[in-house]
Amino acid sequence: MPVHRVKLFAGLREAAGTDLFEWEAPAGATVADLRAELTRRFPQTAALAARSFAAVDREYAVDTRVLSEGAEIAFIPPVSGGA
Amino acid sequence: MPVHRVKLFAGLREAAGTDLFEWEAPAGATVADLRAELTRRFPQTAALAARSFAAVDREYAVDTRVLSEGAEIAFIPPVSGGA
Amino acid sequence: MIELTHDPIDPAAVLAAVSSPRAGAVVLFLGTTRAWTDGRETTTLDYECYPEMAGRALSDLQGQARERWPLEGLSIVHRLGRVDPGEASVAIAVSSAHRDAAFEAGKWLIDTLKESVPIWKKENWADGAVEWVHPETPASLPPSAEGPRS
Amino acid sequence: MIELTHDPIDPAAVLAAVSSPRAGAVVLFLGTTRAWTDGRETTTLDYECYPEMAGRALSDLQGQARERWPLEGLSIVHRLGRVDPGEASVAIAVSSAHRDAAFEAGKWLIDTLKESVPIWKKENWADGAVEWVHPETPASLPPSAEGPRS
Repeated sequence: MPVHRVKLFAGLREAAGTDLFEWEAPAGATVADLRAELTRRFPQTAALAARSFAAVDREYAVDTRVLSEGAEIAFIPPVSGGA
Repeated sequence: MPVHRVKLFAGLREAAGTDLFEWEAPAGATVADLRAELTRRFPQTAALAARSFAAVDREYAVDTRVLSEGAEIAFIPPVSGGA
Repeated sequence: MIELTHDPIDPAAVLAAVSSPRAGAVVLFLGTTRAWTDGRETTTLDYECYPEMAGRALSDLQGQARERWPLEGLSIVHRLGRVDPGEASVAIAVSSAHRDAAFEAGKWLIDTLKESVPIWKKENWADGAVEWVHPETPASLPPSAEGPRS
Repeated sequence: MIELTHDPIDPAAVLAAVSSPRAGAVVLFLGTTRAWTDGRETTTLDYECYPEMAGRALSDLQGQARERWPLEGLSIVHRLGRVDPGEASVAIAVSSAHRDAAFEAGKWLIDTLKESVPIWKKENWADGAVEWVHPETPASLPPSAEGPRS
């Protein structure tokens, strides 16, 4: 099974206590499955994870997107640059 | 009869060949009368004078405005500041 | 800061003039004349104004903008005399708690300045021609006037 | 010029980067965090980003803006790391032949940057509290995404 390494940032990183989490995902796992796994592993991220978007290979990805092996994956909590 | 001293600027000044013209106006003369007099005195200003606004005491004035003695009067050809 | 000046405009000074601890947004506009217009080259520009009225008109614009938007700082500087193409002839800076007000006020100020403030530009063309710029006028009096032209 | 930098932003350099003989208008936006919010004081801010994606997102914004408006120059600089309130955390400058395009593009760039570029701000409050800022999110994915969130 592919192992995904997922980057976490800002409040999501602090809630999880790590800037990277790994998940040995079943084939066909989606962004939505990954979010569920993040929340299961780090329950204190639940509220913010629900409001976060995934990025796959540095682009925002929809929740139905299937994770492919070797892709660069991150969770992007609501952004606050620009002021 | 009151003597009005009228300031001219930019293309209007160059067309008239002077930055100031004086007019001994009949009582009750208006901005419109002043424009007619300007055009009569300096026919080469006619086209631009028709497109110019009058200013009385440093504010734009309508054509029906009656000129009062001692007011500061100017003709303002279309402006082109700001770039 | 409201200024009609023969000196080059320093954008840093215009920005500094609107700096405020209560501002979250600053918008600066710089207006310049391009060297080339439809294949014709401008070598220099000359700006003149009706000084007493232009100063008053700029102050009026400042007051009207402050009535319409919650601004912290507002600054308008316009060049007079000889200006080279590419140099800023006008700078407008506004600061506000929020950016919508700053963008709207900045846009309104330059639009209204161009319509109503008695400043004129003379183009000195490379082919030797000299030309005062007097754009087609709107049918009604500029905003600061007492009413529609009869 | 697209830049994510730990150094203070120099507005003059951002303006210089969009200077063009074909530009008649330059619009510069500076965004700052105010020291006081509802009676509460911020002592400092910390900005972080997802560097690889933020750089790409800013380049995408630049490309999209150039498709939508006829721009001559476009520059975006965002601070990272420690920033004091009142210092600019972001600067956006655009230049264009005409001012409408410059104002519209400047406004669109800061609006879209704030919605979509992966940069985050941490408020270090004077009362000792520390807080990542994660605004309420819109229901749909940011503009650069492939489609609406399921």
